[in-house]
Amino acid sequence: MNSLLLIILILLGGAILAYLSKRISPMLSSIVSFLAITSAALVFFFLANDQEIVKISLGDFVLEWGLNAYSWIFGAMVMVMATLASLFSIFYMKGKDRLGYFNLNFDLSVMAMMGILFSLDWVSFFIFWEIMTWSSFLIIVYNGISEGKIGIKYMIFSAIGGYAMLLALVVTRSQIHSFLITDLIHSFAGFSGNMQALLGLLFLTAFGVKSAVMPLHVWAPRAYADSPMSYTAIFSGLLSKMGIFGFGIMLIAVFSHSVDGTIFVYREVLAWLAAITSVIATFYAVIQTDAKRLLAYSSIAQLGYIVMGLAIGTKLAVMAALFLAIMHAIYKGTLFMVVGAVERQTGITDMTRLGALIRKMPWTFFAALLSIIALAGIPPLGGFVGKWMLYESLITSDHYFLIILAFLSSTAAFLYSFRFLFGIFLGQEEKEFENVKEVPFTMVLPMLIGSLLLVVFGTFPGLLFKPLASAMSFLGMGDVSWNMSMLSNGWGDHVDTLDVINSVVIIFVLVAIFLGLKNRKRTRYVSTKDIHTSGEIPTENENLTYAVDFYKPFERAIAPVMKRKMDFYYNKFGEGLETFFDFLRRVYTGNGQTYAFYVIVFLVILIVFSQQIFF
Amino acid sequence: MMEIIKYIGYIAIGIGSIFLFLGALGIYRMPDVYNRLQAGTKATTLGAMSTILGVGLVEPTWFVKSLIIVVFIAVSNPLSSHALARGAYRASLTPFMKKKMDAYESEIQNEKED
Amino acid sequence: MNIFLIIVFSLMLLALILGLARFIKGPTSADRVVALDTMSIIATSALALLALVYNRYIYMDISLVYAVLGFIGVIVVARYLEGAL
Amino acid sequence: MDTIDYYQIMSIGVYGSAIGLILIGLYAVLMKKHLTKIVIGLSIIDAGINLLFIAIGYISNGTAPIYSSQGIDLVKTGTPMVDPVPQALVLTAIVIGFGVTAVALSLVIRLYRHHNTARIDQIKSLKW
Amino acid sequence: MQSSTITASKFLYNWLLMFVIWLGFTTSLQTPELITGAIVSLSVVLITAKYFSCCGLDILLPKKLFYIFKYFVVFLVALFKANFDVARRVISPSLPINPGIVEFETKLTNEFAKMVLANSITLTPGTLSVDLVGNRFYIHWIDVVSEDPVEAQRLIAKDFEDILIKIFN
Amino acid sequence: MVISPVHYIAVPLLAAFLMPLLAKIHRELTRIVPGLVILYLGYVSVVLMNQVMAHGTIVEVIAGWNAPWGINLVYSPFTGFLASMMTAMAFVIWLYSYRFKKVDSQPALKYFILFMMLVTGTIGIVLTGDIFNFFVFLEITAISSYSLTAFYRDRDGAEAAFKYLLIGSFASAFILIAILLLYTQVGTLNMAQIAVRMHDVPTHMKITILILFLVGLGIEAEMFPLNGWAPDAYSQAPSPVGVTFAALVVKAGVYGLIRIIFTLFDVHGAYEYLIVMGAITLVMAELAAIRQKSLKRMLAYSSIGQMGVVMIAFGIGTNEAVFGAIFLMFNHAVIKGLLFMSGSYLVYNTPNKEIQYLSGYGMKMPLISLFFSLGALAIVGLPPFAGFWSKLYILIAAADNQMIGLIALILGVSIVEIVYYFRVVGRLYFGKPSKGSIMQKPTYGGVIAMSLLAIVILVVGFYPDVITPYIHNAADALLDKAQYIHSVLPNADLSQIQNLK
Amino acid sequence: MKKLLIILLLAVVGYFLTVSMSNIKFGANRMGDLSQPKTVGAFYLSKTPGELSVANVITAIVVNYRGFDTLGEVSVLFLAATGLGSILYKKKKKGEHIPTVNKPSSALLQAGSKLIFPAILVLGAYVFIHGHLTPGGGFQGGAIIATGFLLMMMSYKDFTMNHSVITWVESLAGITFASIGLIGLIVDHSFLENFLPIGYINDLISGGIIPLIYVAVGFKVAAELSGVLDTLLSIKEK
Ligand code: NA
Ligand code: NA
Repeated sequence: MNSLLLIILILLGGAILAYLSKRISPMLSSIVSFLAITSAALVFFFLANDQEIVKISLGDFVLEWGLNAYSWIFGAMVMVMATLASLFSIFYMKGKDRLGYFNLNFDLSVMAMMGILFSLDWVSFFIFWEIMTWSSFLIIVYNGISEGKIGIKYMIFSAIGGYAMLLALVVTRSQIHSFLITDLIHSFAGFSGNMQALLGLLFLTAFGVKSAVMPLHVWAPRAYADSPMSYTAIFSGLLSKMGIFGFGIMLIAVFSHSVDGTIFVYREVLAWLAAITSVIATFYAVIQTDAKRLLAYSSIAQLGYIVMGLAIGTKLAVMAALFLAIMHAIYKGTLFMVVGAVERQTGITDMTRLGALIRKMPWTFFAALLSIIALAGIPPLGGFVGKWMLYESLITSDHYFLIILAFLSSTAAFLYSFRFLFGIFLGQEEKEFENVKEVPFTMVLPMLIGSLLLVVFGTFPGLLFKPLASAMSFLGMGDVSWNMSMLSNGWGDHVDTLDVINSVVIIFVLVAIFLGLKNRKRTRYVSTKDIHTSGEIPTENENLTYAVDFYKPFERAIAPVMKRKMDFYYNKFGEGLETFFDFLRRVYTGNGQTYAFYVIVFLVILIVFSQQIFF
Repeated sequence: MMEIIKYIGYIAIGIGSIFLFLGALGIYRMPDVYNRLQAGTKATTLGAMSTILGVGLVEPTWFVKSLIIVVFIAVSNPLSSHALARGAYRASLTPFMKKKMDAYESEIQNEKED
Repeated sequence: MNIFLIIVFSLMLLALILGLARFIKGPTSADRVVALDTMSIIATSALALLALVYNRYIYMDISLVYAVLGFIGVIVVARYLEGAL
Repeated sequence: MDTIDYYQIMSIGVYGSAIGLILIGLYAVLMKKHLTKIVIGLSIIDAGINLLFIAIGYISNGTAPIYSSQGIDLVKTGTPMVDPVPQALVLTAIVIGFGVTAVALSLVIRLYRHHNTARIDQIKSLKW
Repeated sequence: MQSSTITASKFLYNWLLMFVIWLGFTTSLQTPELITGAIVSLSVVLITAKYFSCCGLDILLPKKLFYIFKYFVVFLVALFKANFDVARRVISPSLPINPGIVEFETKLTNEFAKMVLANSITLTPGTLSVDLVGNRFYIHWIDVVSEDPVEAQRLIAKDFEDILIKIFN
Repeated sequence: MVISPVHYIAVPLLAAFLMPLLAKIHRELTRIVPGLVILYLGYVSVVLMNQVMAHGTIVEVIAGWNAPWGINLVYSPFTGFLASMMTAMAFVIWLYSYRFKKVDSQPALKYFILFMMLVTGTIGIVLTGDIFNFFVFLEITAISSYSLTAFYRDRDGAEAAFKYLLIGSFASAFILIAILLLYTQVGTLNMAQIAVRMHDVPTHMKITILILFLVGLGIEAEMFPLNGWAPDAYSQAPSPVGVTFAALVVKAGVYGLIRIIFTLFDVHGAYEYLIVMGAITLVMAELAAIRQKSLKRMLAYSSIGQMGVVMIAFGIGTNEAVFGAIFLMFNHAVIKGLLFMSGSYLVYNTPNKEIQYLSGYGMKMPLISLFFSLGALAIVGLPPFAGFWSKLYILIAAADNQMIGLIALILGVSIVEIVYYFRVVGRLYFGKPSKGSIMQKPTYGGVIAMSLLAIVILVVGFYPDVITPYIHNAADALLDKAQYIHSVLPNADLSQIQNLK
Repeated sequence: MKKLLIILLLAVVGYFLTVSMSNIKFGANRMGDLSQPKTVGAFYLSKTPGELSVANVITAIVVNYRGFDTLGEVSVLFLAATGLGSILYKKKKKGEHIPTVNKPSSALLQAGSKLIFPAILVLGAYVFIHGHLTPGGGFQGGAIIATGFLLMMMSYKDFTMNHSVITWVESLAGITFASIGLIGLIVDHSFLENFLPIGYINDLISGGIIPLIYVAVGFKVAAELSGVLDTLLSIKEK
């Protein structure tokens, strides 16, 4: 059997089995889900190859699936992280309600992502795209946090994106009478300027939503934060990358065939939007007190980088973006698992209440530490390499102002990274968490594997550069040399013992420092809430704990920027629309006579204007 | 003979139409509903009977049927007038009277009290 | 013959018009029904006469049915006036 | 009488009263507030349409489309018969109209009992 | 309504009457028509027997037929009188009327007899039957001559009543 | 007796007349017999559809009088498809309402008679080849609809029914006048012959008649602004009847509209008219739907909106578009059926049938909630469910006709649709269920009915080819006017006949 | 203001209808040549006496050429009766009788009704049995019979329609109609096809199945209309 089809069927079957097996045991459901994803991953890594083509004739369409260097990279990323997340999920979700429902949608969204990556034609692409959307919607509403109507917001934006894509697809088809992605790539240059502009705008909107580019990002923070963490690990880490995947195809493969000005403008605008997104999202991340939200905003910021790289579109920038995308999937996946672990053990994710879990959950802390380092872009872990390459590409493509923005957000990222680590794992111990224990092994393992991957790819980025290079050549960026970055010259793909030792030493030094920090205060429990213990009467504005108002001065500084969220305008717009709708529906007065009156008015209108209407 | 019957028929039709007209005139001119009924019923009954019988006389093969209609009218028309008069009275339409002579009023009162 | 029929029909038409006038004038619903009753009798006669004019025996049936329906209609309204319905 | 005027006048009279009935019915349905009057309005519209049907089937000097043995033999004398189709259709239309009216009246009764009013503008619990 | 007991005589009379009515409608003596008519009139009589049973076959006795004829003549005379009376009142501009409602008792017992009487009264000069309660007739009289019931009965109904008693006995 | 299209009408009518007697034998028979009848019609559908797919249109002559002298039924791939679809839906609805009014046998008898006649009426509308017979079936449909709408007395059913009747009577009146005028012009009532003779009708007369038809049938097809009655009727009727309205009645109305435009008339502009009115209907209905508090009203407005899309698609008028439109009619019948059926159970015991009380029902009524969610996903056209394909076809057809604005409109409105459907779905799985409200346990028939519909949604979604061949033939049959005329009147002169689109 | 607007609208509608009708000449023969029928009207007029032996062409159309419509029409009445019953349905206690009128009528009217009622029934029967010969037919005859019952309901407070009988009559009549149609389908391969000998025009027994159907229709209509009237009249609340 064709392995691509097999992967999809395994995941689909796993989803259905997981749903059904919940009746036997909820745990079994999660295990089935995990096993399905794992076996799909095994098939993907050991059987799938780019020679395989699936052709399914459906309706009057032929669905074509295949694998190529570009989609392989993303596929590998999805399979690895999904496996980890679903392993993590087994215990994380233990004891929760409606696990069948959860696992069904979990596996379906993984299936959908693989489907998107396999799709060679737009119909399959769209089908899987939408399956991904609704399955993730169903998980967002799973936790049932209803204020803010986040599920609906997500669905609206997804629909805007999805329908922009659908419109683009049918318009494309009417032009070239084909739904094949390669046909679009090859014939795009032949389209009229207006058509190119229209299609470009539609596709960018479609992918912009999923990758949370401003102003289409407002759904993301809450959606990421409100889903179960084992899912957010792939939601933020992987689903958003499907937008990146699409951007890659459009910005690189399709647009590069166009010489028209509009498309160029789109790229610039998109780069700017992405940069601004990353700055603002970073600022938001800094002021969050909830770990989930912090990570959620951080994700948006990171996606901004990635999109920026793709929008700039030089070889180096694209390489950087794709590299960052993979790194982001791993460390953000790991970090959400970390938060999930903390939430599982303590029941909260509020950083002002958490603290000093380092001793209770050392492995979790370890994973968090490595991921945060990678996130913050501190060498030697993967994040650094990506960022460096991005700056380099910005400089070489003369986007000086963008560099400032990127640097600004990059710097600010240190702030929230530190806050995350400190707020959860360091600081004063609290009585409340006295009995907190480390999470079980099946939860620790995926986090550790995630951090290990970060170490490996950070140390040997070349392991990724090679496949990335071939992926880029698939997109039409020929002869990409994987070592074009000044960094990659030194950080090659060959394993250098010295490098390994260097990295390991640095990591252990860091660990030692923090362990020392932790041990210092091991005997004293001071509640962060109890302000009377010091014996002095504090003034009103004085906080005795670091965790509250962690970055108060910073918040004050950025207040003007943050005052009005984009959300606010959307909500206002939405309210306005609803009021308008409400006004319109008053035509249905409830009085039957009025309806009869409408009929006569309509008849009279037809009578009077029949000459215009029917000739 | 046949001719004579035919002419009798036409005469009957003529008389009938005159009485129909008079009946309608009565309906129009009489002061209240009871007097209208008085005038209307008598004249229209005779008028209709005469006209229709006349038709039966002009076309002798139709005579039986015209007779049936005439009988029906003779039975039904006074009956309907009676029902209308009774209904009108009970719908509290007091008859026009120069001086009060109403034996029916007390009967209605009695009925209501029961 | 022709002139005779014209006169007869004119009389009936006039009668109908008078009935209609009473029907419109009222003033009570009883008056209107009385007018209706009269008009239906006139129409019954007119139908019989039409049968003669068109020389179609079948129209006599219509006249008969019309008489029946007119009668029952008036009875219903009379009972309604009485408050029996 | 001259043929031209006679049928002209007849057409104005017959068509006019049919259309008039339709318009009166429409007016009642659109303006009268009482449910029963509205139902009556609907019946008047029906009556107008039925009259119109009969009118369009009429043929000058035509007679009823019944081959009767009593009376004259129509096929031989060549007296034209009116178009029988509209008459057949009108029969159906009348029966249907009756059915609708019956249902309408029963609804009026239900509404009156439920709302204690038969004013259409006061019966609108279902709206927007 | 009380359902009246039906005798064979009444039944046959009813059937005959209905059959005659049928013949009047069909005015045909073809065999299928006659058979159908017999069946139809029989069915109708069966359905309506419990309501309608005015008379028996004895009404066809020559004596009764004579009284019926006599009644018919009296009635026709009264009818013509009534109509000239109406004509006079309608055409006369001064409309000499003095209306009122009077009552009187009837000796008739048969309900159909009473109905025939009432109809006759309605069709005779100046009177209109308004109601019949028990044995008391209430008559709208266009020109009230007497309010005394006995006198009213004599003036309005006597002629008819006398013949009707003979028919319906 | 050979299977023929007239069975669709004669058998249910015979059964309907028989049912009052059967009720005297055993009261359960009043419920079972309609099911058996519909099942038999299902068998008839299978036989005839096979015949039609193999040999083309079947023309069934009534009373032995060939067209145009008598009435005939035309069982073409198009009408046959619709009739079969209606039969199938009728069977599902019957299953759903099997336990209906369990206690009292009198209402059950009346309900099932009315229901069966409603089904017969709609199928008759689709099958008949005679314009006046069309009107008769329209009235059968209408009168049974009015009665069924007012079936429950603890609701505002009578109010809804009266409005329906009021507007429905307008529709009848206009259609009747149109038929009258048409008859004077062509001297026939046979639709095929009307189509042949339409060429000789003066244009102004043609348009006059068309206008009357458009208004009358627009009411039946729930076109804005003629559809004020619809949401009331949908929401107040017993839920199986609501399903019948969505799945059968409005389909028959739309069928009438397009039969008039596609076959009878050859007037330019009628197609554009359909598009414009469809678009207005779509927008107004969906905007009203989003503001509804009552679930059933929301579903009703949504139904109207979908009919708007169907009209748009028919208005585009190309083979692909018509294909999409018929596909959407099918999908809408199935999906809206599922939504109505599951939605009715959800709101069964809530005050005023309002959405706001549905919090947490996903836990209390997991199966019903799942059905509703599936329906919601499918109706907004999300893949891989049935609704997606029809939407895709319609959009492709629109794109091929350079109607990008129209596509944007449809998709924009779809977002509105997503909002209100997913609001409900979200609420079902949101939050704490309120204590104490009694859940209505679905009947076995109901569960089977909903499961059948869910299976159809999934099967057609995953493998649309099970249905597309039929729809392709249906679209071809609708568009081929000459073929229609030829099959009814083999000797007709087709030289003047042209398909406008 | 609203009144003015509506009058204006109706003026447009009226103008529209008038203009449309002005194109249709009153009294003109649109049927064309009867010997070469192009329109259905002409076809029916020319074929009915010979091919169906039915004197009343309208009846031939209603019961035969367009008998399918009539089946629908009968269904409409049946539906109206059923619908009315369901809309006004009220659970009756056993043996409970709701009178059709509140007050008794006068003894005169009662006597008169007794006299006229049987005659009306005969008339109704005559009308529907001779539907193919005279103007009239099942609907008309049925309606006349129903008015007979209406007269009785008006006259007597305790006149009851036996609903069981009504049900039997309307069901059997309906079944007869549909079955005659189906027999045609079986015998002659066309629903409602005339499978009986047509006889001679103007005989009572002529026209094949046409009078049979019309008799069935007559019974059905009589039963249904009487039932409807009874239902509408006995909805009084105490
Ligand atoms: Na009278
Ligand atoms: Na007198």
